[in-house]
Amino acid sequence: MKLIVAIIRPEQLSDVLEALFHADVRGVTISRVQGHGGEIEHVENYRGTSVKMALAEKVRLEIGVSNHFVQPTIDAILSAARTGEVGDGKILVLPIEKIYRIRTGEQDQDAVTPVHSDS
Amino acid sequence: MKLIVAIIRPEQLSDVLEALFHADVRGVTISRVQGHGGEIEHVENYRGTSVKMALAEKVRLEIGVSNHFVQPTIDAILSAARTGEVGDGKILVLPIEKIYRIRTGEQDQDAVTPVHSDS
Amino acid sequence: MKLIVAIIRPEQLSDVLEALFHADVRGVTISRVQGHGGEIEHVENYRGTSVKMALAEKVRLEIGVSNHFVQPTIDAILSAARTGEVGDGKILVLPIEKIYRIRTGEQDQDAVTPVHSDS
Amino acid sequence: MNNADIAWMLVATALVLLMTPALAFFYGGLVRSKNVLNTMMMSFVALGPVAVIWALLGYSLAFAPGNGAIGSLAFAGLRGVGMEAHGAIPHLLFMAFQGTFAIITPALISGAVVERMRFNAYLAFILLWVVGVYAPVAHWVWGGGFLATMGALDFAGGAVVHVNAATAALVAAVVVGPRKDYGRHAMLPHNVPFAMLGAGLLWFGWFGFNAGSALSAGPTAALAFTNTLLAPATTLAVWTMFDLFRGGAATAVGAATAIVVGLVVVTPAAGYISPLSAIAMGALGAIPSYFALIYRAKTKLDDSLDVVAAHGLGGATGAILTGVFADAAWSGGPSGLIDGNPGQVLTQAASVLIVLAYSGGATFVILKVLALMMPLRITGRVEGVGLDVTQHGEEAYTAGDGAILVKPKEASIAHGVADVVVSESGGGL
Amino acid sequence: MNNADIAWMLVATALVLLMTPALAFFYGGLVRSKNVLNTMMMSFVALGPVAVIWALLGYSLAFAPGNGAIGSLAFAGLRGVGMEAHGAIPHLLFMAFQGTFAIITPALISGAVVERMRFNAYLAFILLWVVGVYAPVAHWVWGGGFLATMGALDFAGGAVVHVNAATAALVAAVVVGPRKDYGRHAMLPHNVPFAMLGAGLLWFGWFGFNAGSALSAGPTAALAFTNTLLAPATTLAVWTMFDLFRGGAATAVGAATAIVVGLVVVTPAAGYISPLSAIAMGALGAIPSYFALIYRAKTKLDDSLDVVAAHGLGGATGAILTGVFADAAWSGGPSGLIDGNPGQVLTQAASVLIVLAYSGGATFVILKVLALMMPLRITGRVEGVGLDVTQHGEEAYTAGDGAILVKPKEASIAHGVADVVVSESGGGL
Amino acid sequence: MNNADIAWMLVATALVLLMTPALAFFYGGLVRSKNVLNTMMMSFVALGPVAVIWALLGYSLAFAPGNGAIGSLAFAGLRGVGMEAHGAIPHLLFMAFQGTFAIITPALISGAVVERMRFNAYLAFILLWVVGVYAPVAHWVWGGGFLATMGALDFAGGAVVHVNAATAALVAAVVVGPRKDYGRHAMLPHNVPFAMLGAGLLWFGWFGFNAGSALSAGPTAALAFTNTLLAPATTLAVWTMFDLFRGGAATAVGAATAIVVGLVVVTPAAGYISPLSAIAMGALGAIPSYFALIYRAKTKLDDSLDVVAAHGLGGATGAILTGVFADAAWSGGPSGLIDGNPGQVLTQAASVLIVLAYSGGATFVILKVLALMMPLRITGRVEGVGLDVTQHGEEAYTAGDGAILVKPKEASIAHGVADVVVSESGGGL
Ligand SMILES: Nc1ncnc2c1ncn2[C@@H]1O[C@H](COP(=O)(O)OP(=O)(O)O)[C@@H](O)[C@H]1O
Ligand SMILES: Nc1ncnc2c1ncn2[C@@H]1O[C@H](COP(=O)(O)OP(=O)(O)O)[C@@H](O)[C@H]1O
Ligand SMILES: Nc1ncnc2c1ncn2[C@@H]1O[C@H](COP(=O)(O)OP(=O)(O)O)[C@@H](O)[C@H]1O
Repeated sequence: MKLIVAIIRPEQLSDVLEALFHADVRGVTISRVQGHGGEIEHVENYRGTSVKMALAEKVRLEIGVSNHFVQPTIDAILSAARTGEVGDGKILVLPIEKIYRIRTGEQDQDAVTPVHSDS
Repeated sequence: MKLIVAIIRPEQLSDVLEALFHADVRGVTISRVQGHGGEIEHVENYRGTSVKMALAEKVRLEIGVSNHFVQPTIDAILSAARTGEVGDGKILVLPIEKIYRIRTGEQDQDAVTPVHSDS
Repeated sequence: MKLIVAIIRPEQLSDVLEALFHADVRGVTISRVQGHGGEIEHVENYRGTSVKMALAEKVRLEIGVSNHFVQPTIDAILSAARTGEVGDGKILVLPIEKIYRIRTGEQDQDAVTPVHSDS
Repeated sequence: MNNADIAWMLVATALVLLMTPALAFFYGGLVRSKNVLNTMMMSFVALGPVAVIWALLGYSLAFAPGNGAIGSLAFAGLRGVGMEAHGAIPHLLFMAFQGTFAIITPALISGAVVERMRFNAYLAFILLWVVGVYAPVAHWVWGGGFLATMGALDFAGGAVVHVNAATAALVAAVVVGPRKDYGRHAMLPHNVPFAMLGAGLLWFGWFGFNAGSALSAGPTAALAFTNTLLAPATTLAVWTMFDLFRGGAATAVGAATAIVVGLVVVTPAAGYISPLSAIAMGALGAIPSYFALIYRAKTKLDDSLDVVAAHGLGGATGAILTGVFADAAWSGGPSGLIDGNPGQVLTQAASVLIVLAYSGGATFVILKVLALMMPLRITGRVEGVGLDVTQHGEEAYTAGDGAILVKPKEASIAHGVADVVVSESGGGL
Repeated sequence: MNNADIAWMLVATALVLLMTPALAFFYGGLVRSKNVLNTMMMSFVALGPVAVIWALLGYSLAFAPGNGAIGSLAFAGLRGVGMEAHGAIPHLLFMAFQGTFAIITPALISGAVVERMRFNAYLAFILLWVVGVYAPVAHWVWGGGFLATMGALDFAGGAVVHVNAATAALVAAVVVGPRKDYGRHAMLPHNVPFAMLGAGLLWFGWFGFNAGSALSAGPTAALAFTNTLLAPATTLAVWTMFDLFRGGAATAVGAATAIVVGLVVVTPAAGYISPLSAIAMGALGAIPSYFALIYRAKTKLDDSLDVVAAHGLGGATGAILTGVFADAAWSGGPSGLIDGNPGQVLTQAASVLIVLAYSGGATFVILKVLALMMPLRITGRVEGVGLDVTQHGEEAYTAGDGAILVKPKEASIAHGVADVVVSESGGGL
Repeated sequence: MNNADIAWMLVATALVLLMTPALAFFYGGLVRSKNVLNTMMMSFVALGPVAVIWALLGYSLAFAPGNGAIGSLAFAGLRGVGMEAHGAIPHLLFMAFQGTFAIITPALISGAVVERMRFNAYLAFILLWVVGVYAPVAHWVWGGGFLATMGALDFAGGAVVHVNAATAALVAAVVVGPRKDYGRHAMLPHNVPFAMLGAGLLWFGWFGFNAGSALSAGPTAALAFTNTLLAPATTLAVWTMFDLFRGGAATAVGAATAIVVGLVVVTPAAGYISPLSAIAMGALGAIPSYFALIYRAKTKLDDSLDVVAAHGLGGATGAILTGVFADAAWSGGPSGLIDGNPGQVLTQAASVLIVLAYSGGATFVILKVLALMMPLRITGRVEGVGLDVTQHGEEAYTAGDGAILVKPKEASIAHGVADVVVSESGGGL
């Protein structure tokens, strides 16, 4: 079980979600974050004050997957999130020791296997 | 030392916090996130445009605990966050290598042992 | 490769960012979170309703670094984020198994080595 | 009929119309973000269907010649409502001015049932209410009905508007029941500046409400206007003092509330009392509402935005104090207790009780009959998700990214899904 | 000249001025948060440069004595625009009132090109447009031009303002082209309450727009006012019904839109028709816009905030229905179809077509000429980042922490960077 | 006394009242989100206690017959302020109109001390200030005091309101001291649309401020009105040009600021100058404020929201240019430099200096005396947490979930805690 954390551009989110769904990844948690990397920093002006915006808007995806899903997930993100310009983001892979599905208490593998639901 | 990451429904947050406090967990960091799982997707309409809201509001809890606290913490979350309907969320357990308390520089075990404060 | 997660006070963010930049850490992702710890809880009043604000505003930093950067990064955060009062936050160090740069697909070490950009 | 009075009444009518969007912000800022559109729509919808039914039917029941209890159908469908003079202004302008009152009064009720009432049931309710409750009560006081004959004073609607709406709010809060987490979880305002915007615009609009009720731009309008400045200012000052003495902090939500309470209190008296009495009324009027607000939150009554404490108590206090402070030297007419006419206080109290009894009873009947036909409230699960998504199919604040467009080609399928979700919400959530 | 009419026209002018900030919120709430300041600035900037050029030049072209096609330079630089009477009010107040119309009309166009047009190009465009398109069209109808001679009725600007702006919007949307993700990704409103605030303030201001167009505070103003209350109320009621019957949910964005559509529809007719006809027009006027909005979203036309469906169709419907419902018994003048003058409908249709043709052609020419001198739109990458940062160098909502102050000593260097970034955006992003 | 003038002054008074909530948004949008309620309350509280003390005392000191320096107590407690004519309107309406000026003037000062002044100290300060500084200065110019005798022209308050408030702001910023992170960290506006809303509503309300200062609805009101449209429009146009030429980007914060500056500049001149001069003044008036804003941010003076640059420089420029442009042909009275009366410029400059000297000195004394009794500012730690939580015990924007309700049974304990926290803040944070 791995936790895949990806930092991407907000404008790529829709594409990445679609790519993930095509790769059969059904569970993902996202958050709005700000990032600093090699991007050009914008200078903004508020009345007489100039500020360098060191942080750019990003989206963070967090996906818990079983081991054989790791590579497809990463490939899906890599291809859908890439624009080729500085600031495309990073993917981190972390080890997970245990995973629970709150609704049922199921653990690990079972916890991330999508159940049938009528949507 | 483990990092427990839980994704729950926002409306369960108060209950989960209370359950954690009863289980003597005093330190927790939360963030507002959005999740996609097996939930029914809402279709929203904005003038002529229909959109499927693939993402539902969730809350993410992050709790660094020493090993003997792991199970009580998980149990507290599992029971307080469960509604039994699809979308209750997940709990992930990750290994932590080191933990510091910024205020004092204390490490590991000491860093997460609550200090006496007058609240 | 490690993932350093730090929870700090929002008002220390600028100082911490500066300290990180001085320590040559160029990549960081931050998010606005709320935390509960030993802080005094504020009681707020909305008309007749009193509520205890169990959660205080915090900022969460997430920094993927190669091993020899771990200690400098931690030292930078510890010194810039400390005010000495309860609520300064925590630093967690987690193991990373793999890291990718989305723009290029580079992995691990290469993925976090800053590229030259003209900012 | 003259252009000066027309000019003022044009403005006054526009000002009162603005109060309904203002109310939408006052209320909308105080609920949780997942319910803000629903809450605002509860006010906005009064600007549509309610206004139309009022123009076509309600106005006639309230103001066409009739008996002591109700008007007639003489003005139904706006027949006979034309350019001819009605006092100093054209009849149709009078109708428009009254229309803005009929719009905001039912909207006031919504504060008691936000965050759990089904939107369709609410809409049906206020349509019935404006015809069945507001129109007759307006007739009693302003249409030549029996309260007018009795000598009850209500310059701009302390009883007709505020006591009336607040009583309906009380009944509705009880019939619809509390929110599932009421008294268990904290439910906090999601945007206090919106509530302050609402309060600011309400005050601005209320000058039209009160000074417009003079129906001309003469000295009485100036008096009503000045009192509408001084009374809420005093309520705000007293409220701030209470806040500082009790807990040490003057709150913004409190300030917004104080302004509304002060405006409610002076409404029935505005054109009848001296400016100094307006200051007194603003100060006295703060007391019942201030403590009722604190007390109410400890009870089981989930009058979510405190319509009863603010409009009910404020309106009743104002109506009764009108009987105390009314002053012939200023009003050019009615006198109150201080001016040597103690009986007026009783008349005022009676008028409040009569409105209370009728509004309470009729509201109860309307809601119970509606409940036979459709569920009045959403289910608990939907309360968790919020009413914006489930009742209106939209969200107030979207991050923009991550929603998936339903393409034209998929539209039919998607529409299927939409139908499922929405019919679920249209059905019995 | 008398103080009563002056009093009303002072207020009416202030009300119309408020409509431009109101429009900024109506539009600003409907775009994504990264573009809200740019969208709002597209309206606000009309309050500055456009107002000045109008006062110095446009007003004269529209209202100074001239021929059937255009005024003259007699009033240029405000020469001869003074305290003397112009009808019931001083000439300069008439100029100010007209100025507020000239401000909002170009701002309306922006709804079709938000989220991708370069700000400088937009500014140049509306400056040319207000002089080259708005001024002559206003002259044709209100300045004694050939449409007035033809007998076309346009009480407050159905053709002059709404058809005119919407035609320009259509052309601009086509010339500038769709947003890069249009039809591919969902682009949702970031703050629906802002859109509702805009709609509420627009309604409030529109009373000045329509009832102010009577240019005095007489019964005609009262009629126009009442119709401006009843028509949008009816449109909102009908719209809500459509929503409920179609999908089961009345949306807040829909309600805000319905209010604007109803206001547009009644604009050309406000002082010419009976209140009952206003209700009819409000109801009928809902239909084309309602369905056009749904249809447009499925097309390739990225008229982002539906200026064409709301203002174009609403304005045209209103203009033509004015020819149906105009009633000499109420207007004291022109009659329409129902009142026995069927030819008026054709006159109305002709006036709409003429405005449409001229506005469309002239707008196209202006944009194409501008495109030779500067890029009209930003590049795709900048669309992703958003126009607030790239076109205005600021953000609407900042978390506050994490921005690094450019210290005075570093100012020169920072300025260097700023110049790079900004000149990039000033250049050809 | 006539209904036309009353009608206009009713509206004008309502418009000026609206400016204080508008200011709350203008200021509130420019601070960080943790301080928005505190900032807004600094304006809102003026609507309560300040209004009351003005009605009971300040008005009399300013406008009751007295000597050259100060009025008398003849009107204290509103004695003798009744329905009788005061010019064209009832005396009490004049009092109400003046009251709205007395409310907003102290609120203006708050912009210099936001984000660190203790709320209680601020409240005490403005109460003393409105009586001790505003009332006499108003008397000097408008109450028949010595500046009036000297022939100083101040149509609607360039010196009385803007120079006066800005001088107090300057002194207060110095005495209270800068925010702890001033000049070290960036402190950015949290909601620029709120600032734009404020600017839009301020402009709208300012028509009442300036054209209402004619005190009747005659041609002078129309002139003042038109100038209040043209001057800020020109300032906005010039400001936008400066922005474009300097950095390449027209900012929204800049646009909102420009509107306010233009309004301030034309305030003293509104009814005295030709519309063309208003355009000239709007253009000239932009210059000092524009560059002062840029310069100030590089100094140690933490006049946080630039009251001095916008209101002080704008007011002084306006006052002096009034002496240049005043034109008997338009004003029907006073002439300025261009009209052949060069001495007026000196009179104007003198009046600015006198107000500056008195306001500066008296403000300094008030603040120093208050500082002996209570700390004027919060401590550094509290600055970090924000003033909303610590001074008002509430938050502007809550996510809603995660707050824990203090149950009635625990109320006593919780109250204990509250007392600790709040008394801490009430004490010396
Ligand atoms: N070492 C890191 N740890 C955490 N997040 C990072 C790190 N490096 C970059 N990021 C995130 O990725 C985003 C893009 O990174 P950047 O280095 O600019 O792009 P690129 O990978 O294209 O060179 C940053 O804004 C930040 O959010
Ligand atoms: N594999 C996953 N990785 C990360 N987050 C997940 C994953 N699966 C689900 N989630 C989170 O949990 C939430 C609920 O998941 P879902 O699968 O719908 O519920 P259930 O566990 O009841 O079947 C999602 O909205 C998402 O935020
Ligand atoms: N065990 C924990 N897991 C995750 N976050 C924690 C933990 N303990 C504290 N935090 C975070 O750190 C913040 C400060 O912690 P606290 O214990 O109050 O401070 P201190 O370390 O100074 O005693 C909290 O608000 C919370 O966000």
